[in-house]
Amino acid sequence: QETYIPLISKGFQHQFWQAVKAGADKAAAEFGVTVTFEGPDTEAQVDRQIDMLAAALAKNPQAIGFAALDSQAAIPLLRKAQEAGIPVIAFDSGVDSDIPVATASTDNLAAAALAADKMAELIGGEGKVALVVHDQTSRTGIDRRDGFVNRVEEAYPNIEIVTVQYGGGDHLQSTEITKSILQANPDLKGIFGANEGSAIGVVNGARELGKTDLVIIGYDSGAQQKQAIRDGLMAGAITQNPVGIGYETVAAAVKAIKGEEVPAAIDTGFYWYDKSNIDDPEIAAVLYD
Amino acid sequence: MTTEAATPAAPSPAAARLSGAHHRLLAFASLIVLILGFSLASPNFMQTSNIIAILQATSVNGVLAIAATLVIITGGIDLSVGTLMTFCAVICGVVLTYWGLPLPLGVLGAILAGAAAGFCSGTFVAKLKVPPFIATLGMMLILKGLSLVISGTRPIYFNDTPGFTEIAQGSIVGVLIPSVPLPNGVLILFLVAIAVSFILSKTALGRYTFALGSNEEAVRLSGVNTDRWKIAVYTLAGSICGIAGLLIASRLNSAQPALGQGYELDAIAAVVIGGTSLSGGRGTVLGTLIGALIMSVLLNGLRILSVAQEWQTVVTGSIIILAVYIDMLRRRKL
Amino acid sequence: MTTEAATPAAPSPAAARLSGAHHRLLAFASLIVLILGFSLASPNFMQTSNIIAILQATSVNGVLAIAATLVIITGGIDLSVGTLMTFCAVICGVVLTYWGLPLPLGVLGAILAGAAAGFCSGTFVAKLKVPPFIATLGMMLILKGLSLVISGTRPIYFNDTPGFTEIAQGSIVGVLIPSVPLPNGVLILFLVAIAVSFILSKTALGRYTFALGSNEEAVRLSGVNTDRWKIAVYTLAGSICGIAGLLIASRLNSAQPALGQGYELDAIAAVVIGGTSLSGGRGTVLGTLIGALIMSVLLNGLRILSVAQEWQTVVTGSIIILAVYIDMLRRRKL
Amino acid sequence: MAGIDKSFPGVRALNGARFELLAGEVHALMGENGAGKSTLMKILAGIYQKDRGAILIDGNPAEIASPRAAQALGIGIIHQELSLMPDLTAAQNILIGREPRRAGGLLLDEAALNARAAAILQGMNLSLDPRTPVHGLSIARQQMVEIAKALSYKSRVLIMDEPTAALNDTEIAELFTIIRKLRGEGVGIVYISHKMDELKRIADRVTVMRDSETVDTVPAAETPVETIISMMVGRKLSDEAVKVPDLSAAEVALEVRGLRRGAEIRDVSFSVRKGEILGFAGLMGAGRTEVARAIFGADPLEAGEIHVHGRKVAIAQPKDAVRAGIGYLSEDRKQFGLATGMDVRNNIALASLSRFTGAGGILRDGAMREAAVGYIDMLSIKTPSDLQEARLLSGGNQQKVVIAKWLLRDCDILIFDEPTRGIDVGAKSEIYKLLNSLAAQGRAVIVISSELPEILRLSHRIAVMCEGRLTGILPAGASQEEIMKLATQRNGATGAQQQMGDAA
Ligand SMILES: Nc1ncnc2c1ncn2[C@@H]1O[C@H](COP(=O)(O)OP(=O)(O)OP(=O)(O)O)[C@@H](O)[C@H]1O
Ligand SMILES: Nc1ncnc2c1ncn2[C@@H]1O[C@H](COP(=O)(O)OP(=O)(O)OP(=O)(O)O)[C@@H](O)[C@H]1O
Ligand SMILES: [Mg+2]
Ligand SMILES: [Mg+2]
Repeated sequence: QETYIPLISKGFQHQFWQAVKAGADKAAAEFGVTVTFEGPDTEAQVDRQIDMLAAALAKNPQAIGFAALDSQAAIPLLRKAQEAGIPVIAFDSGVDSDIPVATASTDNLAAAALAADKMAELIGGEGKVALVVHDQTSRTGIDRRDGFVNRVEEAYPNIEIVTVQYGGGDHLQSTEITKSILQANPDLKGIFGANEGSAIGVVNGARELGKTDLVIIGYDSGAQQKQAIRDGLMAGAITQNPVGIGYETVAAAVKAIKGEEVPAAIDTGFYWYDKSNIDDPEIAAVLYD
Repeated sequence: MTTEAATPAAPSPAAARLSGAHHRLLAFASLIVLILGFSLASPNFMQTSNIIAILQATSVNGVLAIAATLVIITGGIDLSVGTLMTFCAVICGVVLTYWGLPLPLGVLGAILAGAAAGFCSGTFVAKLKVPPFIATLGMMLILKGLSLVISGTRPIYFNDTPGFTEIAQGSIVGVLIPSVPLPNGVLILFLVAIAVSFILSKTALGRYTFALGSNEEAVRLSGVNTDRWKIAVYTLAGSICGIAGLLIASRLNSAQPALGQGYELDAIAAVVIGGTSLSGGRGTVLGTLIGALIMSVLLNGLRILSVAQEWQTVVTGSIIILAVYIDMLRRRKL
Repeated sequence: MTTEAATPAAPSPAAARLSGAHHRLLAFASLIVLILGFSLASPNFMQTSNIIAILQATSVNGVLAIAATLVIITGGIDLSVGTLMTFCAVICGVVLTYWGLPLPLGVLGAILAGAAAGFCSGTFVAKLKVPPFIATLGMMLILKGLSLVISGTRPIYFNDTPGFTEIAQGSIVGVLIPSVPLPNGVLILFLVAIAVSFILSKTALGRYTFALGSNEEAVRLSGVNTDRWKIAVYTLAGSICGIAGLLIASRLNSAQPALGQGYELDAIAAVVIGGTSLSGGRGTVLGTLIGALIMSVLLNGLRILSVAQEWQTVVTGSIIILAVYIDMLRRRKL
Repeated sequence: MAGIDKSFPGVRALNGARFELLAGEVHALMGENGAGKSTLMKILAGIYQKDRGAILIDGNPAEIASPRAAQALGIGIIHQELSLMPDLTAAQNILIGREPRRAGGLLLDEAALNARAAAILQGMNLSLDPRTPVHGLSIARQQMVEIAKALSYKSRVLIMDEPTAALNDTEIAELFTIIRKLRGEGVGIVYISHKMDELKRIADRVTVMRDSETVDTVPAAETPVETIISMMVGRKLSDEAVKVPDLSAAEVALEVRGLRRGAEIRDVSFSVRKGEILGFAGLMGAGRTEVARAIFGADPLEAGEIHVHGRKVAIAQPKDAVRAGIGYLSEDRKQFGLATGMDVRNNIALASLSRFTGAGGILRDGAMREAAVGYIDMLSIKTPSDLQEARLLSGGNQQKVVIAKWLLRDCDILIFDEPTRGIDVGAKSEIYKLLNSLAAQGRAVIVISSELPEILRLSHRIAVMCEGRLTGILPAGASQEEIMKLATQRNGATGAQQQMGDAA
């Protein structure tokens, strides 16, 4: 009988999720299982994700991978899965419950704090910075914002965060937002873009205004972001290991189906990359186009 | 709109009524075809648990679509249903979780918040003569912002209100008839549908809803206070969005303040697929229910068949056009 | 009395025309008030670079709104403008990057793709009699899915086509008049606006666009091939979306396949704020431009003032309602 | 009402107009199209606000700020343009705003509603199921519903703005019975009409308006019709009898064979020669409009052939008909004739736009203007300019705009469905002249009219329809009785003939 593992993610069209999907597909090919990958249009659509989870459960899968938009909302369905003996692997961010047998995720708070450290280093420990974040309410948006802001507040008293604005991860909207921020704060020293779309938007905005002395720190990867780092437009970025997340999720699911022991927490890690190390093999391995 | 016959005198209107019923029966056609198709394609589709999942997935969009139906019959449009739903959920969260008041007050709060917002939209449309598209677009943005402000851009959980999740997720029917574990959310959808059908066909409010959409100027020239009735329709629609807010909050056990935008299109699509005309004057709640069901069956079925997500949207778009085209064909024939 | 009526020398029509011009001038009012307000509130607002930023931010939405204007004047609605724009950008990416063809072919590809999609929407509406809302909703989903499929759910970059970014980001005006570094994107918006204005006021297509929205049945009974003209309008609107696709692709130097949904509401909002009636038969491109500008000025100004995002939406919603209300007041007075 | 002024942008609709109505009289208000009759009455009904002047009711000054205020004062109005809610049933329309309730006022009492409406309709001798949706009714029946609605208010003052424009003689007779009854009950009735014969039959006094002013009020019985007409138009009109040309040698321009569609059109065949005016008579619902629309391609056909100038043509759409040289003037100008939001110029040019299209699809506006102004002159269309929006014209002038559209299109075969509906006597005789000259130019003309005198005066031959069948074609000079016999051939002639006699 064919082993079927649906992955319900937080998104679908974005590069990050496509990289997770690629990792999952890779593992599926390796272990000889079938996976499907689905996610709602935006990270606000908690109920849509629940509907996807419900449809996935109806297909009587052997295991399920789930990246919860809101862990509480999904608990009744997850409990159903548990009752049916379907192991649940959480990925990307955890679920506040003991139902998932394993969690493959990135510590977004710590990763964003690292971005704050790098920002401080690059602007010399003082001055004004701003954030362009993709989402005001989603877990990843909140963690990356808070990770960055809290770190600045704790460790760098001379750095002022002038504004945090949200562009929905939409490249164009983030571009316009960046231009407004730069217009309102001509003396701004740096901007942190909290996901790929935001980071590219920041780069575009700065370039359209001809602002060359801005320190831009991004998050995630993608061809454009890598290019911006090579061209020196972006100082550097944090990357997670989305391919690894996808791969580890499926791998853990396969193990759980077989009844093997799986570690409860699988830290897939995060990395700082810039011009100097972008071509290092271990960095290149976690970057995607 | 069928009116209970007093004397079936002349044959023509009776025939018209018959063909009306006929038509409505036939309107199920697309839905039935979809269901049959998916049942044949996958054994997982026709399971009780999946049918309940489909109905559950219909409940929120169905209630929103019923609210939108009311406004659309008056010849207006309501873009604010999605964010209003969220706003009501947030208000409910404030009442229950932040203020710690008992459950009935939370329910009341959500419905009143919806009615108040609907009243505002209605006033903008009726008194300030702002076109419904703009009035409700503005309200959509205002409510979206207010939901974030009030909630502190953070979900509000209902963990302190035991029983809150029962509103949508419990099953009174299941307690009475254990083999039919119909969730309360679906029951509420049906009750709302019956209530609004009743209002539309039996009350003055319903009569004026159709009259306004049919020829507002004529109604006004007949000495009817059109403004008041229009505001009443928007207010009713708003309070129905309040019910949707309760349903979604109960399903998610939380008020998610960022949710809601984009839901208006799904709701309006359900209304139009259900045969209600965007130019007003005609429409049925039953049609809207079928429209909402078509949309959830489609999505669920494509997921069950593991159609790749990018193709899901292509197929959904095509089938929506096809379903309405077939409906048009049939109507022209009848 | 009849001779008097026919002489064009009578003062009345001249007065009517004057008040029309007057009205259009006054339609700027909300825009002017906004600009003045923001200028006073922040010294950063009225800088050349910011004005150019505002104009540039208007370019994509402005072009989409002009496309939507055409369809709305016929009494229809176009929900597919946003995803059609993306689809055209993706097609352009395929032609230039995947196939490596020269730039003009990419431009042609985007515009033809838009025209083809518009032709489909138009055919659904005119021939299959599917209501525009449903036809374009379906197209919106189909195009969204196809963009993902064609691009392989991956952005397509234009790095191999030097000069592609110049389409929107270069500045021909800036080369000629160095003190006015107007980006080409804005220039293109103005050119599209002028061209569509011309088509609407001077050509048969334009005349039929208004006539269709005014009373389609009367036009059909005048022996006009209404289907053909309607399809032509949708096709033209589609090709304008193709131009918007080029603009956004050039600005982002990439075709982002996931972008576009939600843009339709902004575009339609700009149209309605600009005074075009959703029931068809009237509308101007100038009004739409002003509507689009009002929206970008508002957003830009609020961001410059660092208004918290949740309040930005509240304020935007309120001002949209207010602006249209004031416009209504003025029209009733005139 | 005294010294009433009212201006619209670019139009002085009323200039010191005065009007006086006694209880228990039928007071006819006459005047050319655009004289200001409807405007004056709309002010009385609270729809427009006067700029100046005074309204006295029972000697007391009254401010009528809204339709509701007018209703409260006991003023009811039947609008010239139908003002119904097409998606509601007849009963729901008639009693809108005054629905009977049950369950303590919470619910509508649909049975009582239908019963009350049925009673009102019965009082009008109208066999109409009150539960029929109005959009399914012919205009004539819609007009009857509108009348029923106005009657249901039991007003002291009842304004009837061209109530008979869409009615045939039987219904008009019915309406007059009702009017006489109301007059007997002391209701004051304002009666606006362009049908001169109705004056003598129903009116007690006549007030004539011209160019926004009141000319005079005269007693109806003593004043000759010619005097009233000259008061209206400022000149005398000639009343010529029809001259039938010899057409035996003329080519057949249009021939239809075996048209069929359900019960509406049952095997209709006829032909029209070049230069001939073929009149179509029949009672309401006889199917004349259906035949015309089917020939024109506006509605589909089940069977039948259409030959134009001897060649069979396939007509699936109006565009095919227009290409074959057929023009059709619809009986419902608002719904099917005018692009109401567009200006007069473009409405006139609507069917001929391709003629004004130059290279690159660019319109030659100057030529369009010239053409439009030409027809505005020719048909005496009262409009401030050719750029006025069509919906702002008075009813009769809108009709002229639609006629101008087809004249400009220059078709060989013209079908006019109720061409003089709502048109004043002066213009009517202009239109008759026009139809005659169109025929003299060698065009084939079909005229559908519910006014027998009009049919008799114009037609070279008279086709009569009943219940979807063509029951006969009579030569010019046929008597009204002959026509009515054919028009009621199915049901047996007696009843209708009796009513006809009453009407004559
Ligand atoms: N709302 C309006 N705006 C502008 N002009 C108007 C408006 N209503 C009426 N008019 C003009 O006022 C004049 C008088 O119109 P009115 O409708 O009173 O004429 P009428 O005597 O009823 O004519 P008819 O016999 O054709 O119905 C006409 O020239 C008409 O074009
Ligand atoms: N008594 C009736 N009951 C139901 N429907 C009717 C009745 N009379 C007319 N109709 C409807 O109206 C349609 C056409 O009526 P209409 O009056 O336009 O025909 P007509 O012969 O053109 O009459 P006219 O031109 O004299 O008004 C009919 O085909 C029918 O559908
Ligand atoms: Mg009139
Ligand atoms: Mg007729």
